[in-house]
Amino acid sequence: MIPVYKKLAINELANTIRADLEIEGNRVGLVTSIDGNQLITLMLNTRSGNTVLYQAELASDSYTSLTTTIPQLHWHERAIHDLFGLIPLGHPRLKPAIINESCETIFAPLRETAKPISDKLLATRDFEYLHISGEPIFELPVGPVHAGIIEPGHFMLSCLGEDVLNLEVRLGYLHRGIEKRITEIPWRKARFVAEAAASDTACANALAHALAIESLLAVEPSFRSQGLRTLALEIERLAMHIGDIAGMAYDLGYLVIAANFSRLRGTALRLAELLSGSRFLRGYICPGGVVHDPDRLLSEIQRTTKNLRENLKPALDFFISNPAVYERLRNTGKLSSSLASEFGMVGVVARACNIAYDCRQSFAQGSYPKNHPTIALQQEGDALARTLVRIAEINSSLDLIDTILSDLPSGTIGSNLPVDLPANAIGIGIVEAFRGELIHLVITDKAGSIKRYAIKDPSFNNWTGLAIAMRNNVIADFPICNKSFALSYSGHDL
Amino acid sequence: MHFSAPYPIYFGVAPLSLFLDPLAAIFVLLLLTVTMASAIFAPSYLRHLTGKINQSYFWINMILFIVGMLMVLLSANAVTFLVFWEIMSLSSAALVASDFSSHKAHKATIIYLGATRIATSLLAIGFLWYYSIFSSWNFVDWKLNSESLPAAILVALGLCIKAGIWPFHIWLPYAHPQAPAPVSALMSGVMIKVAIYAAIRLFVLPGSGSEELAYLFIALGMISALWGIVFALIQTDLKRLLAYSSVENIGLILASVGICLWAQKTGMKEIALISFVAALFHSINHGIFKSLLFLSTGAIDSAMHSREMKNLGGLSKKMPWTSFAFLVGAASACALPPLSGFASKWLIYQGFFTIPCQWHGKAMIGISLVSIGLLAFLGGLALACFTKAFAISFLGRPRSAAINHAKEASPSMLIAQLSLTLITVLMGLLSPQIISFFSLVYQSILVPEEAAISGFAKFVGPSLPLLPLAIVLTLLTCIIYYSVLFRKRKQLKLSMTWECGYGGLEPTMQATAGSFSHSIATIFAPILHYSTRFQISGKDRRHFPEQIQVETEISSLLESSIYSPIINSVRLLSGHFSKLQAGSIHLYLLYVFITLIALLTLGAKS
Amino acid sequence: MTPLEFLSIAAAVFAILMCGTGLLRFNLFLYSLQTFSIALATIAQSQQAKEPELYFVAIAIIVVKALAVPYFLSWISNRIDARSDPGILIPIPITMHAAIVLLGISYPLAKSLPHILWLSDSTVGATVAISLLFTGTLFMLTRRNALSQIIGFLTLENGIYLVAVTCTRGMPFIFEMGSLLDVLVAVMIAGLFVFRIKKSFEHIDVTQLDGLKES
Amino acid sequence: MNFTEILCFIVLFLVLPILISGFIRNLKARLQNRIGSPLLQPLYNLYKLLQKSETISQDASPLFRIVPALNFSIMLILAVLVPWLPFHFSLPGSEIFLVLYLFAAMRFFSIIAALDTGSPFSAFGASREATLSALTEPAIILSLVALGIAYRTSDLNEIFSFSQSHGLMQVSIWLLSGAGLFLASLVELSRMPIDDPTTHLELTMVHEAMVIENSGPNLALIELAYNLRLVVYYGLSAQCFMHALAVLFTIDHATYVLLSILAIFILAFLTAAIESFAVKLAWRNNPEFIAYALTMSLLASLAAIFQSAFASLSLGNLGAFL
Repeated sequence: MIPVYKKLAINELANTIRADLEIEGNRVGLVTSIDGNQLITLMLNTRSGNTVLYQAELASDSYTSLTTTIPQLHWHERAIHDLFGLIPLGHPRLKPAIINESCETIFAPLRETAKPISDKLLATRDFEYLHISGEPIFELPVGPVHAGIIEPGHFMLSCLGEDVLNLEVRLGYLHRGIEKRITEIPWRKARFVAEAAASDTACANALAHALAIESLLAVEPSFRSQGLRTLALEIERLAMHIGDIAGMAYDLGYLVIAANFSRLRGTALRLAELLSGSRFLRGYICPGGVVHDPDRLLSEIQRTTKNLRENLKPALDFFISNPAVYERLRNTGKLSSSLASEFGMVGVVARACNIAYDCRQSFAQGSYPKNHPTIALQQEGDALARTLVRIAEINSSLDLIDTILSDLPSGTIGSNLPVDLPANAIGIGIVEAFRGELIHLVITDKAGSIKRYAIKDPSFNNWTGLAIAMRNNVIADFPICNKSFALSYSGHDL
Repeated sequence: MHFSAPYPIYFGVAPLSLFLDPLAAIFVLLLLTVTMASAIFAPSYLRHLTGKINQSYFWINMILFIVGMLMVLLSANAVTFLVFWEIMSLSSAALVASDFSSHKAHKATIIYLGATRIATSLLAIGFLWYYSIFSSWNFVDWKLNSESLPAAILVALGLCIKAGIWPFHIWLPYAHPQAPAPVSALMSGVMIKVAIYAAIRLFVLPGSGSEELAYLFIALGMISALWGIVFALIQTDLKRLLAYSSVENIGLILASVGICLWAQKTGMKEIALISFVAALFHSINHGIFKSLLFLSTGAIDSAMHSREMKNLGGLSKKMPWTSFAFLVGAASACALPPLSGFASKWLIYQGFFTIPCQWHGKAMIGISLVSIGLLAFLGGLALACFTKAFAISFLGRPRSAAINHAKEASPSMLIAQLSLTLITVLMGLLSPQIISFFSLVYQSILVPEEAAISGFAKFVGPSLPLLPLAIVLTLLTCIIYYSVLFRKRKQLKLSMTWECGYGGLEPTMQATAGSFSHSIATIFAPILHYSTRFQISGKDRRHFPEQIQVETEISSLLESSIYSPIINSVRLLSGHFSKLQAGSIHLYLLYVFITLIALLTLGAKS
Repeated sequence: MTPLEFLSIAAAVFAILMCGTGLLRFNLFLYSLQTFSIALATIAQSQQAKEPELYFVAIAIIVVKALAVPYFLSWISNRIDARSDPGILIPIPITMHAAIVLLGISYPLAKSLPHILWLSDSTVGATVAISLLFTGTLFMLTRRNALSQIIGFLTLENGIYLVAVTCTRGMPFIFEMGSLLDVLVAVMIAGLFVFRIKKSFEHIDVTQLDGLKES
Repeated sequence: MNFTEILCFIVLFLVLPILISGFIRNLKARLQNRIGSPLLQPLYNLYKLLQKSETISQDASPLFRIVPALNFSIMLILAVLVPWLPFHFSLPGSEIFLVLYLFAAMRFFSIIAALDTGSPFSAFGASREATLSALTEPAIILSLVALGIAYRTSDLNEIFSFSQSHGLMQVSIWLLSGAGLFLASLVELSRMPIDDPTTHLELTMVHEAMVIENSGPNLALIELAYNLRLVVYYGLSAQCFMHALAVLFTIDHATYVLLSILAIFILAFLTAAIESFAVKLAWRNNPEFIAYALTMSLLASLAAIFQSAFASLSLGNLGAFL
């Protein structure tokens, strides 16, 4: 979709965003810069599905931090600091976020090369922890390399005995320069880079990319390909949620269930393979449609779904009806609804805190306008609520897959795209990935090539939530909290 | 071994009379051992306190204190006892106050003085009562029967205050840490045992036993033990930790005395013997290992000028011998075989265990079962407490820069510590012999049936093969160490502690004393009044706190809800009384007059 | 010790274990085991006392109290989404230890009972019966969930039944069956009440029912 | 004790520790539909660890390397003293309190060794171990004391020989003690539902967190001592259950030995099942689980007292009791 574009003075920006946030349904999608000379802010309206893009030019390398009045922007500003070398003055937590501090000086990869970094930015990039003072406090560093097969991220837990008082999340080990790379390659190849932003979210990333490009080109994909895209997205959601539940069961020590869910995740991935030829749906969705029509295999997909549903139901029942599971998860990693909305949580985490935000409804595309699922809401905001939301979404995804399969429109799967992108245009793709709201933003320059490609992964919002939810839990609950958030490292670090 | 020597020196009503029986001899031996160690230790220890305390003041009081204790142990009648008891109490109070400059020392001295005053007055009343019943000041004439029971209870309470039994232990954690280390060693090691000695002499030696006193002792003893160890566990000051641990041990000893009294009353000869020996043996053991621990702490103090665990850490590399001595002391305090602490704890267990086995006494069976469970729990807590004390102070990485300059204690300090260490180890290894010796003591004083003694000896010998165990253990360890680990010493790589790739852990990234005991402390939060206080500051405290300050607080339930109200009301009352003292001669004459009339009327009546 | 006594001790143990957890389903499972052992004890008694109709009572107990009632209650707990009981007054583990102490106390109590039919070997049975009464009451006292109250009540009822079986030679058959029916009806009604309470108050916490006294 | 028995003991002593831990691992895998590692995998692991070189922390004191050897030797002595197999060495010192304090000594040294390196992980492992063991200790002592009261001796060898049998009450004492010991041993051995030995998450562990700094032969000794501790605990509870069985039925010795070994395997099976089907408890709920162990042992002691009461009834001093 194409956002409404508005220019603002930098000193008005904070007030405008705040005023917008007062209005029901408005939320901040993304705050970033194009080349270090301006701030752009994408505002979303979850009710009407409208989007607004504010652009405010910057006179210098520093600006008054927006975080002081709008807490949820703190992570965005840290990212801007890393990528563009801009300094938000008065930011309470200015430290590396996306690019690890081991890059000792700011190299600001997305900055306009002509513009040098002023000397004062070349300060050390030491990651200053929030030190908690007091004799009994001890600090527990965990990671960045973990004992399991997970991505790198470092956590610093400040503890009093078993109680965690503060958790600092230190990321940026996986920065690969995806946003930069996309601007350097021909736009037709960009989809391969875009979907590599987070490999477990490959389909959602590819879809968001496709939507952004299509909105630039004003192309509408065929109904059949839209159906197939939704199918792919739901299969991804299904597989990943099952995988997360398996991980949760494993962390609970519920090994039999964990093994069972891991097996079922394999079945769900087989659905993906049948649909696209890739178990992780890579390379399937492209701007203009999808690459491959699984025509003959649809009945096979239907059969596998039925099979999966039959196997899944008893396992899910067995898992959640166990009172010990219930008790273990309840009140673990609780995130209050007010803090969740103040920090702009998205996806499963938000819905577990009773925030009814699901891009499948708010920014419906593909088959969603016709048959979008009801939003799975929970009140409590604890690990149990998040697990229940996941389970509800597994069920709704299964239903959705069945519905789509039963009346998939016929037709072609791709459409011809123009050769060039339009000049000075802005396109956005918003997709509900399995973790939550995923935004791809494309801005082209006057030659029609991509000038700035911004990706906002759902984890980007939710990492703060994990840090808050860990407070006043015990150390041994950390794995469960972490798993209930199921955040992506690579999606965040880009 | 009986030795009695009355002297024609009178304290008003009774002569100075001393005697030495095997029981007193054992305690005198303990006193002399600890005195010796303290005396060797003190000169170089006092060097680090130069300017803070006056040497001659210290030594004079020290000698008075030791002589006081010695004479208390030797006194044969109540008056002699009371006189030297006072000398012992006052000189030890003076020693607590030896650091004139410290405000803490003042407070500690005041509290300690208050406690000893009350203890002495209770003792005095009790002794007078005894005298009115038996019309003799001699301890040997005093029996324990229903008539003398109230007096006995008064005396027992007085002794409990001195011994630091719950709920009168309040003075102990103030006074012991404030005194210089050799004095703490004597106070904790010997002085509180003097009270136990008196309890044994007055209540056990008459031989008749008493159920009431027994229940009182067992209840107070077990509560003190639990209370003491829980408080010890959460202390961060080493000396306070040790002081509270003394409360635990003295509680166990008192409980054993209680069992002995009960068994004497109900005629369970064997149990009486076991628990008597247990009380005696544990008194001696605790005297030795607690003095050892206090002296080692003194060595740390003189090297580091701090006893706070947050400033210590990694000392074992700087002070290997001191740390070895402390380790042995700590292991003995945890009752690890084959050290002396185990042997006496084992006897305490046996005392309780034999009761349900003999199937005698309804309530006592329940009590002993609960006590065994409690003892096990206490054992676990003591383990947590002393592993914390040792590991946080001596192991890990230094928590403050001062540690890099720390030096091993001077040779004389080491000799003192190591000799006590040696005694602890030897007493453990030779425990069957020592135990049978102590049972002979009981026999020589009380003459129980031969059967009990021989049964007891048979039962201890094979059950406590500590010497062979130690030998086998040492051999096995050496063999395994040599064959598995030592051979590979060339391949040994030294590296940083796992630090998540950050290049050096900060001192805060290791166990802290507060964190180590936090889990247990939260379990006992109701009695400890354990709470965590947060102070969060910053412009946007809700979202981005800038500073978080955390403190844990404990306030003893006793102090906050019983003692302070009493002290406050006393203070209030004394405020009112002070009005009586107006300074006017006429008013005083009026008082004299009223008193005169009152006395005359009373005299006329009788 | 006779099998009757062994089984009744098992019942007491299951009842005490029931006090140690707040998980309703586990409570129900233990209650079911407890009732099951009581039913088996009844069978043992019927053999000992040569009263064959006790067989039927035992079978009825198994069907109704050991199977149907727990199943019904667990169905309700699933329906109203009540899975555990946080407890009130004292920590849950302590309740269990208190129940053991009460079991210890019930022994002298049972000995001092005026014996209706004094059989030297049924002291244990009477002890267990009294301890079941204690345990049931303790359970009701220390729980806040309405379903726990029902379980506690049922335990208490088991205690009364066990008194009847061990201290007398069993009540007449028809009374047994009648009381069994009563229990069933009581549980059904209580279950329905729990439903209603949940519907009107959104919780089934009995500690908060004192708010009712206003109206 | 004759030559065959000594031979049997030595063989079982060498084989069972490895076999049982291998069995539990394999069974857990099978319960999850995996093939699992071979039964002798723990042996291969030990071999591998013994071949490896060792890395230790530069902050560690000499204690750190002595402790594994010391603990292993204590464990060897314990394995001889504790009657965990149906063969009895009539050695002196097999005594309830001595044995339990030897276990405590192992714990003391392992906590100290864990804190020695100054690693934050072993620190909280040690703190957890200290807390849990303080809570479990009463349960273990009381279950053994219950047996001691029943047989009026604190000598384990005497308790576990077949001296008397008094019908069903005896059975309940043995069963309850066995159950108490087994539950407590799950805590002591840091197994589910207190601690999850299979998890990769260093934050939730107790035992594994404590030994996180150990490596090579050093770790091999710790593992071996752990395996031995496992079979000793399981063997002891299995013996309790077997004695209950022996009260009910007359069993000849050879069958009894076989059944005892089978019982250990059944307990191992139970552990594997618990570890597959149970959910690890939240830290704050651990006392609830330990309370069950304590309950079992308290009930056992109560039963022992009842039994003594009956014994004294038959002796005719009912008056003394009431």
